Amino acid sequence: MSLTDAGAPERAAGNAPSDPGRQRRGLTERLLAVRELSLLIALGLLVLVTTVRNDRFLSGQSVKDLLLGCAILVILAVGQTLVIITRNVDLSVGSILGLVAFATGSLFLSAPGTPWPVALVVGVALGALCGAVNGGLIAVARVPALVITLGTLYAFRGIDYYWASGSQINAADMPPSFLRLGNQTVLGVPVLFLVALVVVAVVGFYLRSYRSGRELYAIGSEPAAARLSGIPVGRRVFAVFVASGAFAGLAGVLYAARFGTLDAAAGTGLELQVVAAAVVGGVAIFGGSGSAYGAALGAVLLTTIGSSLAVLRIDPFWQQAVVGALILAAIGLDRVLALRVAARLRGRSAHGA
Amino acid sequence: MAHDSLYAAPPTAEAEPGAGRLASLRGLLGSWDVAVVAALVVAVLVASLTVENFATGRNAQFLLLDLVPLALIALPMTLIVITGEIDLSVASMVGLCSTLMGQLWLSSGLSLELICVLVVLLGAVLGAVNGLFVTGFGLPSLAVTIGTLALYRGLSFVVLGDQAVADFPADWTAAVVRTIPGTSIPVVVVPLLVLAVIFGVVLHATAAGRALYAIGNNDQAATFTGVSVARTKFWLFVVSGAVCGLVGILWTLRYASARGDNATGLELTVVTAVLLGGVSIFGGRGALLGVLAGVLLLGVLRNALQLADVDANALTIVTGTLLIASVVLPNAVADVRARLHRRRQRHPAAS
Amino acid sequence: MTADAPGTDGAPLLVLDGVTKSFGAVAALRGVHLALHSGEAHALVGENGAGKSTLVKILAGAHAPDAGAMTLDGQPLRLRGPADARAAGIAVIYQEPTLFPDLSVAENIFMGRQPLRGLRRIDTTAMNRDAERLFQRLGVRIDPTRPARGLSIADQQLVEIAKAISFDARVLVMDEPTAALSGVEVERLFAVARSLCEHGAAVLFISHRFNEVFDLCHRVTVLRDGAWVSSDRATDLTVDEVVRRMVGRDVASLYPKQDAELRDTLLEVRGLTRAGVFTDVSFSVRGGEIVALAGLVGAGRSEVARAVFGVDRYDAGEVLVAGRAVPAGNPGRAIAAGMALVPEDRRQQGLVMELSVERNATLARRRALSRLGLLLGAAERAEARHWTRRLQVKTSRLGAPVATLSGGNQQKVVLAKWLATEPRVLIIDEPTRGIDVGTKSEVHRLLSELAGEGLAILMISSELPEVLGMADRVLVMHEGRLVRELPRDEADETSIMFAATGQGATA
Amino acid sequence: MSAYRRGLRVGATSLTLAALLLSATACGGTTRDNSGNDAGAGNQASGAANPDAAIKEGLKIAFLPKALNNPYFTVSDNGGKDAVTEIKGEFKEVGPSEASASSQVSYINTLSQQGMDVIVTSANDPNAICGALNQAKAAGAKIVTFDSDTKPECRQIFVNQVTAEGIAENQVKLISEQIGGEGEIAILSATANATNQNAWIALMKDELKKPEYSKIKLVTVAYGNDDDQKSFQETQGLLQSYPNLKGIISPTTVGVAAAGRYLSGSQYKGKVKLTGLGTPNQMRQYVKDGTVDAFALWSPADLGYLAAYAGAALASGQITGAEGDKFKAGKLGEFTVGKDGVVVLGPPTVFDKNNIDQFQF
Repeated sequence: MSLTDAGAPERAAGNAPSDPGRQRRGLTERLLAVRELSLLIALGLLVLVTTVRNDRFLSGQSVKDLLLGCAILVILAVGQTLVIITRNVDLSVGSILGLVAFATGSLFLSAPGTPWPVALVVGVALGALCGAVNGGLIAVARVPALVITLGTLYAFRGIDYYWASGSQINAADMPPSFLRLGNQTVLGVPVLFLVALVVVAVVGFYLRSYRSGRELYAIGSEPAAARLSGIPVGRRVFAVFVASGAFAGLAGVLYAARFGTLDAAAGTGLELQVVAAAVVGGVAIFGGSGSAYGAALGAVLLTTIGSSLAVLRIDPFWQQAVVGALILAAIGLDRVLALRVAARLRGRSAHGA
Repeated sequence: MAHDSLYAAPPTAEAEPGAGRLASLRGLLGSWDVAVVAALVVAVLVASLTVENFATGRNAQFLLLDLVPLALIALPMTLIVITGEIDLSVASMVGLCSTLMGQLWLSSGLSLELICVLVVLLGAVLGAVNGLFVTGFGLPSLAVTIGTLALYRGLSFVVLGDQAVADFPADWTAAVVRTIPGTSIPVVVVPLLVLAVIFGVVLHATAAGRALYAIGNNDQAATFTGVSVARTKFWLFVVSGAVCGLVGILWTLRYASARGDNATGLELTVVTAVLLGGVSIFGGRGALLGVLAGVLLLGVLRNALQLADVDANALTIVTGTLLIASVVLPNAVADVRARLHRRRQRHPAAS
Repeated sequence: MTADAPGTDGAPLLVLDGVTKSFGAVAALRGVHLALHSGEAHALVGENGAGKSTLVKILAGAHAPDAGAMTLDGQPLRLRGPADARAAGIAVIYQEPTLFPDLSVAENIFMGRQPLRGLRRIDTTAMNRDAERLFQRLGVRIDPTRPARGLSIADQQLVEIAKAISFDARVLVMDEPTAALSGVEVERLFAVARSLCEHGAAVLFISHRFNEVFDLCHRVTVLRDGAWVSSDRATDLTVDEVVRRMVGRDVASLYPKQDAELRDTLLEVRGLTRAGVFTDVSFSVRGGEIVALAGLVGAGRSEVARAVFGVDRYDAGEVLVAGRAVPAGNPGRAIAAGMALVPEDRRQQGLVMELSVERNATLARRRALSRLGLLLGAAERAEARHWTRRLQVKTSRLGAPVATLSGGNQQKVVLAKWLATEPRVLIIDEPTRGIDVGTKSEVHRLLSELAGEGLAILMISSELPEVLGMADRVLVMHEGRLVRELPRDEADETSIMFAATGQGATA
Repeated sequence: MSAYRRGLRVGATSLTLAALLLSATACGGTTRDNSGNDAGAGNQASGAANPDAAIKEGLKIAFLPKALNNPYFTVSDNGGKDAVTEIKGEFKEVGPSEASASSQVSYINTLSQQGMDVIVTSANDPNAICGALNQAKAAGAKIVTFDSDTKPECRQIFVNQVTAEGIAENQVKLISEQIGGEGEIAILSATANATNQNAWIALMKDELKKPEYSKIKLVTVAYGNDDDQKSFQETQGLLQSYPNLKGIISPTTVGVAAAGRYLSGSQYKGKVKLTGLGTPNQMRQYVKDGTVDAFALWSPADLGYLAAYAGAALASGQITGAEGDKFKAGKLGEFTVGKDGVVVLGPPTVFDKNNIDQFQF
């Protein structure tokens, strides 16, 4: 313990002054809000710069494309947020998405009359099942989630490949009502984006306002303390992986609706973008902090960068490098900020908390 | 130091000072490398008997050629994992080194010898970036190397776009696939063996090797014993980068093609081989011989399955499953043993 | 202040009967009995390593006992986890705070029990208000909305206390909660504890500060080496009697420091400062001398030792061994200069538990034992055999993992590791924490012998009898400063505790 | 674990490993000559063709596509399978999960190890698999490439879907008709180093220089990396960057489908014309909803079919791969080997809403 009772003398004097800067909003929440705000600013700047170079970037069609483009990543990033908050990581989401997308197509192929809500339920359930495999293995083996999900990344993808064995499912194989889901707009806003918004709102609300949601933060913040506090750590972590799988499943179904053309490679390599989105969105890779809103903003930012690169006619090969650099910058920045904040808070504590 | 336990086992496993559990775990893992070698022997025997064309010199040559990059990267990876870290960016470093080699060859006019030296140095620099983030900023290597996995792969596409550079001198490209006269062992196995011996000696018979195990088991105790944990880890990442530079050269020459997607996904195979070879993902345990056996086992399995016309997609599943199994099995077995052990302790009369 | 123990005649609230727990080869608890009555404050005392913390963990549901039974209100009590303990109304304040650094103070207090409003949502406003009230009750001001990260240890402890009293526990277990608190805070804490008792709760209080024990508690249970020794009314006991029972024999005979010829100054520390941790620490230790560094937990003693040895950096000052400056922040150089540090936490800092006795014993000597860079197995074994024999380490074989050894033997391995480096300066932090009495005296004899051979020994110890028995001089730290230096004949429990608690602080 | 037992174990382990290596060596002594140093170039016209030789039965013909999970190759490989069944050979399809040259090498090695008579492959990299192909050739296999060629000296025959000129002509004509002969157009290609794509694009540029196309301006070439999402985004980027864009040519099946999907869901549907090379199944929807007027493609199944026959003809000694060799390819009729051992399948088929329902691939 390098923390010591540096604050003792002041308190011993017994005249600890009240925190002057306190407002209605909690300090903890305010720290988070700063991150979300800076993301919004970055996003704004990016859009501005791109628009200056090409004013069509902000046309209705283009905004619609952007919203459509980020919806799936947003859903995945929100699912990933749940996992990362508990100090774990789920690398298998891209493969789960691919598997579920193909399963959805196959379902329509083998039972053409299937109403799309059924497909949705089946897809989410299959995703949740994959998540349960992850969660179960992690619980049994007590091995870093990264290793397990790296393994299932390949295993799920392999199953997908094996199943598809080179076949492709085309838009014509799926009912138009389902495909409309992928392109339809309500008041100019794509349905897909609305779904993503609902997911963000629900998870954001859950994480903030429910006991079990707060327990996820507790687990990621200090697993040992979480156990001592009677939090069912194993069960929560398992549930989180199931949820992440279910969201990947949802994303998979939506992927099928949006892209129409499905082969077994759908979603390959997506996991990096998802992790990047969450981390850029302020979900600390050490667990314990971050919000669904931030992760969603991170996903929007990443998608916008991708579109901007295309619009600015920058070599698309830069995109992956940018993703990598953003991950590094985000975790590095988080670290520096965390140290700063800790130092400042220690100062506050020493000068009368 | 909260992040130290990032992705590590849930605290019960470490907080519980279950010496019995540790002992049985040790007993199991002590024999793990033996088990891997046994599995290797069985795999080779079964494959030789049942798979047509497996037990031929030509096949051995192909097998070894495919395995050399894997084995080379596995050497520093073993050391890194033993210290409790991981380097997931290895394949991307190979890719970036390969494209840079191509770009230099294409446009710099330097001699190939010089380029090779530069590429190895460049690999070391890439590794140093990893090392800096991990030790300088105190970030978990998992997160850092996932970032550099994307970054380096992205940069390797930036360097050459989707172009490939292929006009390397034929005598160089031929040299890489040549076999030792009179045998079907590729000559590239020689540098691999030399490096393996060096890594093996460093790990198992030097002060530095002892320090690696100490770091992986308990970095605090290592610090208190005068081991410079950060510096050691930093240099390991540098070495890993340099070896990846070397592999980048070999890869480029073997396929006579420098391209951005070279060695994509190799990190999974390397990590699988290392874990399969009995190195504990939590650090502190493992031996180089086991890892080499793990590399061979993986290669033999893949090669034999390929020869037996097993679908490539099934191979993907096999690799993923092997990775999971090699981390789940030791823990599961240790768990069962510990449970039995506790039961024995609780009811001494019963036993 | 000591009240009559209320309700001790009635049926006890919580009973532990024959509770046994061992970790590997180490028996932490052996058939311990304990009865807590409603409305009483019960002290649990014992030396470090006597099994108090293990008992606490069992009550908290964090460890399951190997054998023995617990009853609550006469009903059998089985705790499958901390959640069960909580449900049963047992609240625990741990020695080391277990907070979630990323969450707000209020959430830390109410984790899992947050006040709810419609749709089972957390009512943040109510939660913050409730936390505010708890702090008022404790008489402290901590912003409930700030994150727990960055709280001082004392504030963290206060949050823990607020957490424990927030759910009106029937049994409140406090494991050395006062170590980092100031006098005012301790008084407030005791007021809260007393009011809990008045409302029918039972308080189990663990402390090394006897004045606090006798101030608060009605009854005192003594543990020694994992076994129950006695349970008596506090009014029937004296401090001397308690100490005697804790130690198991007379204090004087325990610590046989032989007089040794004092030689040249070997370790000199000048103006060592690490911002916010310790300030301007200067002292010297001569060959043949044992200097004890005393003080309360959190006074900065171990931190000074770590900085001197180079594990931590320091902001100002210098460290000299035999007159030559030792570079800062580099344990390797410190070792080369002839320093050795036996750290306070054997498991975390002293040993690599999964490596063998041999490997641990030779770890610090690994460079010296290599020939042309290669480590020779035979040399290692010979070295390890030599030192384990000299220290009489009891182990079946040198290849056994140290985790399988008992605490005392583990400590011997740590000592062997450092003695093998043939140091001139030995810094030893809590030399006998958690080891059995027999080994304790062996360690003490060894230290005395080493001093006789001319080593300069700096010993940090929280056990006053050990300090008094072993040290030629006693340095007392309080809140990061050296406040008192006492020669052997002036040092006694009162004078040390007086200085350590910062009363009449003059150097 | 005592140190001695430990030592013993290490010793035993090393011995086993050494034994394994040695046994590999011992087996290998016999095949030393096969290390692949003989240049492939000489093979091309070695021996004389015997045009009358019958196609042998029981030929072992293996298809190695760029990747197993590419639907296009699934269709061509099935065409190959039909051909192999017709000639009573043994058909086999193997390949990596993901398109990479290095894993293709490993499969080529395996195939040559299995003693295949013919290896039909589509190269992920024109150079990377050359060494392995030469070794396989030296081991007695005949090498046919299709769809994507390697360096000519590494194979005997390349079955080209169409001539590059044919594609360029066809694509420029299609787009010109659709946009009314004037306006800005862009090309959405696969990857920047795809040999065939680049050859076509260069020829399209030449074609556009013809007087009848003088009012058409090619503004840019974008690369969708043969990745659906990337192609989708690139299409989006094209339309934003070039507001006056009239048409897009996407001579790749992945790109044209992605571009079609983007256009059909956007305001540009029907206004910005799209043509390219696509499969009828993927494009059917966009043709029917008016996004796409017409596009073209050869039959991938026929391509595989022809490649299989070319391989069988090589293995049976009917042809050697020299210019002027002739062979019969079942239902497709007779083909002549052109310069550099290239066999051309034929002109592409143009699909529009009148005929698209007749095609299922």
